Parts: sequence; structure tokens; C-alpha cells
Amino acid sequence: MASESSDEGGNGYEPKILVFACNWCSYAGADLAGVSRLQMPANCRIIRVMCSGRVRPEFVVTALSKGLDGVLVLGCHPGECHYSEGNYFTRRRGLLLKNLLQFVGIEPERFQVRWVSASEGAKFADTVEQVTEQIRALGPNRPQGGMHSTEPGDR
Amino acid sequence: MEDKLQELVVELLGDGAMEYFIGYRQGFEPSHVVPCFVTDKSEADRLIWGPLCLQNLSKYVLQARDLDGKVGLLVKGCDARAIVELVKQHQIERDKIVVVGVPCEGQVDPRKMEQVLGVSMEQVTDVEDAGDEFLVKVGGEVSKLGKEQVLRDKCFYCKHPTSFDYDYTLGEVQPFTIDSESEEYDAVEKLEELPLEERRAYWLKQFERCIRCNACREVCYGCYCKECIFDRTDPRWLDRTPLPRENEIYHLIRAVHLAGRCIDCGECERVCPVNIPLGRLYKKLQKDIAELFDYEAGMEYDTVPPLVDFELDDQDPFL
Amino acid sequence: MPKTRVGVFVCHCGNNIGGVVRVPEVVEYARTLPNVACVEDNLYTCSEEGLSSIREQIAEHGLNRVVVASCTPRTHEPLFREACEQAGLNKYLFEFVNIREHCSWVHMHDPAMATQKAKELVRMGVAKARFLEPQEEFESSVFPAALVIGGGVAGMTAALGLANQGIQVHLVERDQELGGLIREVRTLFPAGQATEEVLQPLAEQVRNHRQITVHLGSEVEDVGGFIGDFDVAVKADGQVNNLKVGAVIVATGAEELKPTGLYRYSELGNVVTQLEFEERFKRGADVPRDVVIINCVGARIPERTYCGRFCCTTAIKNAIWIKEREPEASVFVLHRDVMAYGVQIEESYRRAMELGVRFLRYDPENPPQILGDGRAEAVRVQHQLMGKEIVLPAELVVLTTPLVARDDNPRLSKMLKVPLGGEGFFLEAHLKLRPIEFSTDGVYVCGSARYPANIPESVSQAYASAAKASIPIREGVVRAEAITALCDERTCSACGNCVEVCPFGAVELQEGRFGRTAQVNPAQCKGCGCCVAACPSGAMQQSGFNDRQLLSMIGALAEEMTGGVGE
Amino acid sequence: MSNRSVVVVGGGIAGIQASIDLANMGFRVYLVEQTPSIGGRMAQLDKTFPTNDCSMCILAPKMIECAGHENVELLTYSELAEVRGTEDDFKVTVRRKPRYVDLTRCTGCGDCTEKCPRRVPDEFNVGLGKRKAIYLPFPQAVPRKVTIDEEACLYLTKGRCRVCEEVCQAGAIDFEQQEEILELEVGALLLATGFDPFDPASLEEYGYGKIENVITGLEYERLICASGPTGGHLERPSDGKVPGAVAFIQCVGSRDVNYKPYCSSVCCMHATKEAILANEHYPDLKSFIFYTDMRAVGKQFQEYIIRARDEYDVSYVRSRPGKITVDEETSNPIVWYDETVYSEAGDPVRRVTSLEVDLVVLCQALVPHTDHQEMAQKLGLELDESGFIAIEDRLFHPVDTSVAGVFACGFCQGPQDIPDSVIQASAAAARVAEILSLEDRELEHA
Repeated sequence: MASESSDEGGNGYEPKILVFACNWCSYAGADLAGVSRLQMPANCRIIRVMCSGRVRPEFVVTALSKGLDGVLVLGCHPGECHYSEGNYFTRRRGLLLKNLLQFVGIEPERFQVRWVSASEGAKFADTVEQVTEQIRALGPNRPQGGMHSTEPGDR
Repeated sequence: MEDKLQELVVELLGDGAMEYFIGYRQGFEPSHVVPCFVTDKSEADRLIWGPLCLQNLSKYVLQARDLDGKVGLLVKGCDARAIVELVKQHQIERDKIVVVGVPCEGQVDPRKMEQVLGVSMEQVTDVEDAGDEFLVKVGGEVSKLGKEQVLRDKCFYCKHPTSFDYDYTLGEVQPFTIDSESEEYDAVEKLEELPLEERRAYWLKQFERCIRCNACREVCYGCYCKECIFDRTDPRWLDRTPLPRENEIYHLIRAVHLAGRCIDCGECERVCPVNIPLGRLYKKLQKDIAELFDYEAGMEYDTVPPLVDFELDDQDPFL
Repeated sequence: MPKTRVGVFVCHCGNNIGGVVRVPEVVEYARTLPNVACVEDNLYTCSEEGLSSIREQIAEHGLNRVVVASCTPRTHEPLFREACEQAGLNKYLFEFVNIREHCSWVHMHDPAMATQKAKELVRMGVAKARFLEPQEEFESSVFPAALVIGGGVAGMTAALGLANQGIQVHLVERDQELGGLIREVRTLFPAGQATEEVLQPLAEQVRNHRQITVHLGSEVEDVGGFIGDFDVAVKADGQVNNLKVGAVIVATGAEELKPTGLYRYSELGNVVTQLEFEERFKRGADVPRDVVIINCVGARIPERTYCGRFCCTTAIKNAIWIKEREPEASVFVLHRDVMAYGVQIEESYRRAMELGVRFLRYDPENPPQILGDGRAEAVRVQHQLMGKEIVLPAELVVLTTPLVARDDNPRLSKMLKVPLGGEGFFLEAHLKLRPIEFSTDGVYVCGSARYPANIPESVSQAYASAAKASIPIREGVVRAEAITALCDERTCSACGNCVEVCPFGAVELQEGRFGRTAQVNPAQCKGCGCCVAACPSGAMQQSGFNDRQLLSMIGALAEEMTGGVGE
Repeated sequence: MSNRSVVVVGGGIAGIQASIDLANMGFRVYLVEQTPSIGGRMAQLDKTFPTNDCSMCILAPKMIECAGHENVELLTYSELAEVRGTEDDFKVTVRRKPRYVDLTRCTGCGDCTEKCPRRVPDEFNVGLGKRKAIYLPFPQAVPRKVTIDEEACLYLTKGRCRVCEEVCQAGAIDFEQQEEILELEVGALLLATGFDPFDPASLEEYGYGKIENVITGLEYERLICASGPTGGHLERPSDGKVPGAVAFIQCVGSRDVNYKPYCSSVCCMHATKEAILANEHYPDLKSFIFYTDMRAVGKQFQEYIIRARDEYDVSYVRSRPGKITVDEETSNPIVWYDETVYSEAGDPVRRVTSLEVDLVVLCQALVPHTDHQEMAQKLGLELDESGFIAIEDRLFHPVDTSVAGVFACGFCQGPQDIPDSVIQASAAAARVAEILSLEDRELEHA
């Protein structure tokens, strides 16, 4: 089951994770997890969108650079999208953005994409649990503004 | 080569094949080349060609969108891929442009030349292509420089010395190769192998220096939006202040917008006043796009840009 | 522009929310948020009292935005939107915050964190609400015809249910004749009526009905469009003909599980399934004397957890059928539970016992074994009362298996864009209160395609789907939720990304006031938002989910982290 | 326009669903409900199986949609007086019992209820709690108007008090209100009168009514419901203690030739649900379900039973208890049942054993609504031997009664759960629509 109390895991650091959930599948999966009373960490905040295909990379980059500790985009399983193709674009954008963020040195766990269907309440709870623990292990995502380096830029 | 170009332009202007021609001319210093727009036969003699004609002139054709006639364009092979993309992205019809291909044998990277010569480019009065060397005249003396010392990065792995789709060409050219051990994605792989924190530090140092002059955006063929998302106020995605955090958003988002459209013309890196190695960022995208979606920008007219397309069996690490 | 005045209504939902989230704290916090004019909490916001308090607060405080923090929008958004509308507020100036399914119910052990999360969710909801704009719903007409896929009992009944209301129906059946699964059944429960006696008149009625066009030997090849305007391609021996319908009813039924690998089924000739029993013995073959029926074969097991619902009924029916013809026959029914629910089935269960059918419970951990080589001769089973193994002579072993989903379901589900549930059956909109509708408008399901159902249940579901499908057709018009995309032609650079990504072909580049720009056809746009995410310049926006609204939610969430005020 | 309208009798979930469907089809619906509010039995439930949805949360939107629909006229606190005529042309007289409250003025504010001195057993909470003489049946009642119970009201019985009239700012109290008789001309009737619980007291061996801590399933549902008499705290009747162990006894009165021979279909599942709810509220509470056949036949029902056993500490005991006694000091009920144990030699020994628990819940049989007989006579409807409305052709006309133009859906025609009732309600709506649009079609090609 979920981590019991909230202050376990280091100095009481509680990551704050932004979740995009698509109305038809993952949001419904989250509802099912709720209806089934599956306990899970309370670090995720869900923004409902009609389709995971609506989530533009700008949201992810902005969220991470404004200091949120992680962004999780949830969608229907490929082939089950209510709009039939939305999550195929989420998949390509996710692949590309994941590599790009990793390339500029952002830990891969901070941006994740997962497929959760309307009948997968348990998978939703496990995903939230897993992602929260991964990001908690990374520690806070210090807002980049604070990181003034001293050496002159090199080529 | 230049006279052939000038004759062609005179001829085309003469028989009204185009309204005006976009080419290069001498700037106010001998080593400084600037774009020029020849509307009248008499100005044709100002047109020049050489290893210092660095600009990618393709973006200028967009001004001719509402022109009745056509517009002529002198374009190197690497820059010509922009024409393919502009047509593919519905910005201009192919038949509105008279493409004049020019056989290019490698271009000079002014910063590298300054380091090698130890003098600033203002002293350089002429650079001439001599096969696998450049003849560089500085204060009256001519010295030979091996091309591999001063070539622009993109020339090392040049795949398209001349535009594969042209209306006229100033001469056939054999594929340009330069023997050097460095591979196309070396710089990217070097960075990829760095541990995460070092890569983080590296890029933060780059983004810190950015002064948000938007030069990279203005020069890029792909940034033709009437109103850039970063200039919007509803919502305001970016603050004006060049904080590293805001700069990072700007560069990462521009990279995502150019993913699958960047033709590796190298202009963004060239014009950056604070020398941010943008080429590596966009090279990384090209590498991923090639590996993940088997796609290269600006090569065919009829393919769909990768991020607005999909395959059922795309790689799926998210199950 | 009048000042934005947001009303926030935080629900206790009995103790479902209030039992974990400290609602008064959330209420006090909500008062501190920008533009919030009034905050209320209710025991049940969805009750008449809650709704009237929303209406009153809108009037009293001149609210032009409403935020309700309670359960899930998927069930209650229409209800609260209507309350806003009744108070004269455009119903799209409403934002829903889920602090029950996504908060109190899943953080029961951490009220402090749950309360903190509820506050932040409310802050995000208010942040989005400030940028909501009034919308008008787009109306499209409904073509007055329906498609029924599947010509079994469910399909035929659904077709009649619609046709008898004067609605034109296209009934598409794969086989060359109507009837479906019950054609393989000889006598029907409970009275043992011969199937032909009932099936032929029903099929006759369907064939001769003026309003029903029967397409035999036909398969639905493709379904495009949406409620009110479905384009259906039906393929019959090679050539395709296109139909236009306003609603679709899935009645494709299910098939009997052939339990290969269980109880030596395919190995021994005299180990048969219930349908094979019907086929072989009800055509006059002599009735066997020793029969052992084994229930729950291939059901209620880890690989297939569900109960086949009426396979027990079938086993009882056939046990009675044997006993009535051969009173001395020894008939054993080995079961795990006898699912004789209701009046009639329990009655026939008692009748079977009166006729001497012996019901023995077996333990699934150590199931019965079939003895005999070449032919089944006996069944060994652990007798739970006597506590030891007994051997029952068996001339015939009948395996009672559940109905399983057809393997054509995935194709149909993709074509109709409706989901499948865990066991491959179609997944309805809400298990309790919308059992035969899909969340996709205009598509309904009845019969065993949804879950194994006996004849009365299939018929009831079929009539129910006819009732539901007739509603949009009778009304003639369907209103699409105003969440469609809209292109700001002034800043659109016509790059064509949106045209490429739109799954519904709802966007095209056309000459407009500002030259060639993207234009969205609201009738076709289903509001997925893919085009908005693909638009580099932000010219394309989706009502109710535009960039300003979503970015303000991100800002509101991150506000605490960086101290900056979210836009 | 008589033949474009229909009378629906019974405002439970089946009646509500049928009314919504018929109204959406454009027909005029008169929904006759005997109690002051629609909602029926489902309104008394805390949660529903197998999704554990909060019952009121999925019912309230339907109640409001039904009451708010312009084609539906709610006739609550009313009864069917008389029905004459035939299919497509029924004359129905409805008797509207006096509420002594003016519905147009009452806002349901509750001031009167607060001040009313008279307290009587509350039927909504199956007698567990008390309510006032002037009352709202439950918080989410629709219509949200109070009613004066004429047998309890001090003024109506003894001519004293009238305090509600003083406190009511809306001036809605009207003691002169008389019974009203409505004449309705409709094309069809749709019965959805639901069920009543069977009184388990007649099975003395289980001690209901004598042993305090032996309660019924519906009483349990009210105890664990947040809007119930104890605010959702499972306080057992004798000392208000939270039980550590609860025994659920199945088939009390059901599948029993001396009482109700049929299986009431829903008790196995609602017992499991109640056991899950108990464990969810009180994690160390243990439940025992005494059953004969665990009839979990619906979608996701088996998974629900497995979860109950694996995650909510529910153990299923296959045995039908003989009797229940009580330990006088602790007032803990003791369940006596027989089980099979194996001697060392491995041969089975059946012996009677007992289990002491803190609370026993009897899952009693469910029977058609008490004055269902009377209504059947008024309509000339046949009933089957179990008292349900007889359906002639159960296979192909499962909602048609013996009288043409009269349809029956939900529990009144046979034991079934909520989804099946909702399905039958829509099916009945379709059948009614067939008749009521018969006339249009004749016009078509007349």
C-alpha cells in the first residue's frame, strides 16, 4: 500500500508533481482508484484535459522550470484513445521531450508518460506511488534561476 | 563563377523571369558579405560568391509571397533544404521561386579563422577557395590554410553540396568530402556521455549567457510565425528578464518547435552574439528524430513532419 | 469588462470528503484567493439544497464564475452547470475541482496532506476559472435512422423496439439467417419451449417490418462520423454499400467457451459442452442413463474471473430435460455455487432436485477427474459431506462453460471508438446507472456483447437500448459540448500542423480575412485539443482548455515554489 | 391529449429512470410517489456494489434531472385511487394526500422541523432514529419540501401546538389543506413500486426483535450511512459500541418454503458490500458471511467477492445457522451453525459449533411493496404465487403485464439489482413509446 505517513523519506521533503490526465481513460482510472479507496501518496495534482494529445511540451518545460518536481502525462493505451489518434502524438512528443530534457541534464524521472485505462484503478495508484517515490529520491528540483555559475562560459 | 552568376541574373531579369534576385554582395569590409536584392540588370555586377557567403538566404523568399511574379534565389545545397520545408509547410509555392543552385566547396567559420590567424576578420581582405585549402589575404600577404582548420562544423559532414532541386545551376559539383575523423554526431555524443550533473552545469552555463536578443529566431527559416508564442501576452509564457530559467524555456521550446523541421543550416549558432553552441542542441534533435522516426527534414516534399505524424508501431517505453 | 467575481462551493459529501479533508480550512483558504467573492460549504452540494445555494449566491454576489470542489466532473458536471444556467450564468463559466475521488478517498490516512492538496486543487481551479469564457453549444441534426449490429435475439428485439416507434432501422447480421446463438439451443428455459416456436415468429416480424432493412451475410466494415451523423460502410459479398444513421446499437452477442485442455474435453468424444448436448441429444438421440454435469468450467478461475451468470440455469434446464425423459437416469450436477437467482430459476432448481437430480459441491482446488480411456466412463470427485472421494459412473459428461467475448470485439471497438472492459466485453458508461450506454454519444450496447445475459435480460437490454437510441432521433438535434477548437486567424501562420494531427479532418487551410489560415469546422471537431498542442504559435486554442487557462493552473500550483504570482 | 402521456407509479430508481427516458422521448409523464420524496430504497443505501459508489451521489443527479424535466410532473405523497379504461385510453384518478404545507411557498429551510416538539420513529431510518411530526424525509429529498405527518402532529391529533406555523417565515403551513383528487387521461401505465423488506421476526430462531444486537441489512445500511441516525458511526444498538466482529446471515426468509421460496438475488452482494464498508471504516473489524450459495452473478461481482476476502478480512462460512442466542451480560449475539470437521483418521464429523460476535445482520428476504396487492386489484393485474406482478411472456416481453398498456419494471415484477431495474425501466419506456407512437404511425399512412 502507499507510504503511510507523509514525513518519511528524508527531511520531510514532499515532492510536488503535476499530472495531466485525459478525461476518458486516465482521469476515469483515477476516479476508479478513488472509488476503490486505493490509498496513495498525496503529492500529485491532476489537471484534466480532454486528451493527452492536448498536452503541449511548453506545459512540461514551463512546469519543470517553475520548480515543480515532476510532470506525469497520463493517457489511454495506444489504440484505445477516445479520439483514436490523440495518444499517438503524445507518444512521439513524449519520446522526443524525454530525450531532450535528459540531454540538457534534467533527471529522466522528472518527466514521465504512462498509459492508464478507465478500468485500471490499481495501475493508476501504483503509477502515482512509483513516480512519487522516484522523484522523492531525486530530491527537490531547484528552480534553475538560483544556479548562477561562476566560471566564464566555454565553447 | 561570379560572372556566370551575374550573366544569368541579367538574363533572367531581362526576360522578366523574375521580379528580383536574392544573392550576396560585399559588405562594408572586404571579409564581410551581406545579402543583396538585385531588381535591375545594372546592379547584377554587385553579386558575388565565395566561401564567406554564409547566410541562408531562403527565409527572404517569404517576402515574395504576395508578389505577382517570381523571385530568384542563390542557394547552397545545405540551405536549399529550407525551400523544401517552406513549401511543405505551405509558406510558399515552389513555382514562385527561381532556385539558382551554386556548387559549394565548403564555407569558412569566421571564429575558427580568427583563432587560427590570430587576427580579427576585419584584417582579412580576401578568401579564395583552392581545392582543399583556402588562400587567405591579410594585409597584402596571402597564406594557405587547410580547410579542415577553418571549415564550418556542418561542412565536415556535407551531404548536399548543391540543391538537389534547382531551376538553374552555376555548374555541376562533385560531392564535397573532407577527410576528418570527426563524425556527424560526435559533439552530441560527447555531451551525452557526460554524467547528468555535468551536462546540467554545461547547459546552464550556456543558457545563463543568453541575452534573449532573439537573433537565432530571426535568422531561422523555421521561425516564420506572424506572432511568436513568446511574444504573446495571453498567456505570457516567458518573462522578458533573461533569467537562466526563462532562457532555458525559450531554447527548449524553440528546439521542440524546430524538431523534425530543422535542416541543420547552422545559422542560429553562427549569429549568436554570446556563442551559445545551439548547433549541438539542434544536432541532438536531428539525431533523435532520425533514430526514433527515421526522418530527415528538407529532403522530400511529400513526407509529413514527424511530430504531426505517427506509426502504430512507434517505440513505446510508456506501457 | 466587469470585474471577475468567483464563487467557490466546497462539498463535505457527508463524510466522504469532510471525513478526511478539513473542509472549514479549505473554505477559509479559498477566501484568500484572488477574485474570490464568496465561499460556501455544503453537506451535499449535489442536493437540491446545495444547488439552490449556488443559484442564490450567484444572484446575491453577482458571481460570474463558479467553482465547485466535490466529487468527479464525469458524473456531476452537467448537474452543476445546469444550476449555473438556471441562475442566468453561462454554464461554461464553471470549473470543477475533484477533492473526493482524487483526494479524500485516496489519502484517508493522511488528513493533513489531503487538506493541503485540497487547498492547492481549489487554488488551481480558481486560477483556471478566472480565465473561463462564456460559450454557446453547437447544434447538429440527427439522421432519423439507426444501425443495429448483430441479428440475434438482442439485435432483433432492439430493431423491433425502434421500428415500432416509427424509426427506420438497418439490421446487419454476419450469417445468412437471423437468430444468433439461440439457434443452437433446442428448448428454452423455464418451460422447455421449443426454440423454433418462438424464434421463427420473431425473425418473421423483423423480416417483414416496413421500417427494418435486414442485411444478411453482411459485416460492418467501417463507421465514421459521430452521433446524429454516422457514415456506416456495410460489406456484403464483396461490395460495400454506405448507410447514414443517427445512432448505433451493438448487439453482437458472445460465444460459448470451448474448454480445450479442461476435463479432457477435446480428447474424449462423450465429454461435451451444453450447446453440444443440445445439438446431439435433443434431436431424438436416445437419452443417456448416467450423466454427470460439471459447472463453472473455465469460469471463476484466475484466468477468467467472472461468473457466466446463466450457465447454471442451462445446466438445471438440461438436467430436468434428461430426468423428464428418463426418470431413472442418474444425473449429477457438480457445482461450486448454484447461481439460481430470482424466482423462476430457484423454482426450477428445486424442481430439478424433486426430479432426483443430485447437486454436489466440488472444491475448485481439487476438481473432479474424468476416468476412462478412449471414452469417459466415470467421474471421481471429493464428496464434501462424506469427506471422501466417490466415483460416479458417467455415460456422458456435460461441461457447463460461460459465454466469452467474441474475438471480433477489438475490431468493432476501434471502429466505433468505444472501450472494452477487462474480460473483452464492451465497457459501458457506468456500471450501475448507465449500463447499456457508452461514454461515446450515440452508441449503445445490449445482450451478451456487454456481459453474459439470458434471454429475458438480453430482451430487456435490447428494448432499453432502443429507448436510449430513440431519444436523440426523436429530438432530431444534438448539442455538442462547447469544447471545440478555434483558430485566431490574425496570428495563424498556416504551417498546417493542425491539419495533419486532427483525427477527424475538422481543420483545413482556407482563404480567409487574413489570407490562407486554418479554419475549424465545429460540427466535426470533437474537442480533443491535439491541434492546439501542435500549433507552434498558439493561434489555435480549445474552448474550456486554452493555454491561458491551463498555464494559470500550472502557475497556481508552482506559485508556492517560486513565489511568483501565477498569471 | 391523452395518448401522449403516461403515469409512472413508484418514484424509486426504476420509476425515475423510466420517467427521464419517457420525458426525453417527448412524452408527458406523471410520476406518482407515495412518500413525500422520490428516491425510493436506493436513497436509503450508503454505497452500492460492486463499485462502492456513494449511492446518493449517483442517485441525486437523476432525481434532480427527473424533477426538473419540463415533461415530468411529480405527484409525491400521492396514491393511485382508481384506474379505468384500456390501453391508449386510461382514466386514472390520483389521490394527493394533504401535506398541510403549501409546496409553492415552502423552501425546505427546516426551521419548522427544528422547533416541532413531537418526535416519532423515522421510517427513512427504518425506525432507528426519530424524526419530527413536520419533517424532510432525508437531506437530499426531492422535492425539498416538508410534510406534516397527520398521525403525529399535536395540532391535527389533539388541536394543540401549531408552533411550525409561527416559525415559518414563508407562511407555508396550511392546516386547512384538503385531500386532492386528480383525474388523468393517459395512454399507458408503468409500475415501478419496488420492494419492502420481509420482517425477519417471524423466524424466532434468529431472535430479531428480542436480541438487541440482531439487526437487518437495511438497518445496518442506515447505521453506516453518513446521513443516518448515528452519522455513519457503526454503533450497535445495545451499547453503542463499535463491533469487532459482525456476522451476516444470508437467505433469512429467502429460499425457504415456509416463507419466501425464491432467492431475493441482491442479498449476497449487499452483505459483501456491507462487510467491506465495515472493514473500511474500522480496519480491524472482522466479518463472517454465513451463506448457502454465494450468488455473485453480475459484472465485476466475482472480483468484488475476491477483494472482500483478500483485502477486507471477510470470511465466507458455507452454513445456514440454526439459531442465534445472546450472552446476557455482554449482549453479544452467538450464532449456532453446523460445520464439517475431520477427525485425525480423516473422516468427516458434522458437529454444531457457535461463533460469538458483537453484531448480527440478517439479510432478510425482499418482498413486493406492501400495498402492491391493493394496487394490482385496482388495475386487474395478476400476481404470481410469490406476490410479484405476473409477466406472461418472460422471455420476449419481460416488462409486459397481464393488462395491455400496463408495464412493470424493477423489483415489483421480480428480484433484481439496481442495474437490472434501470435496464427494465428503459425497456418499459420503449414499450410505452411503441404504444404511444402507434397513433402517429397510423396517421402516417392513413
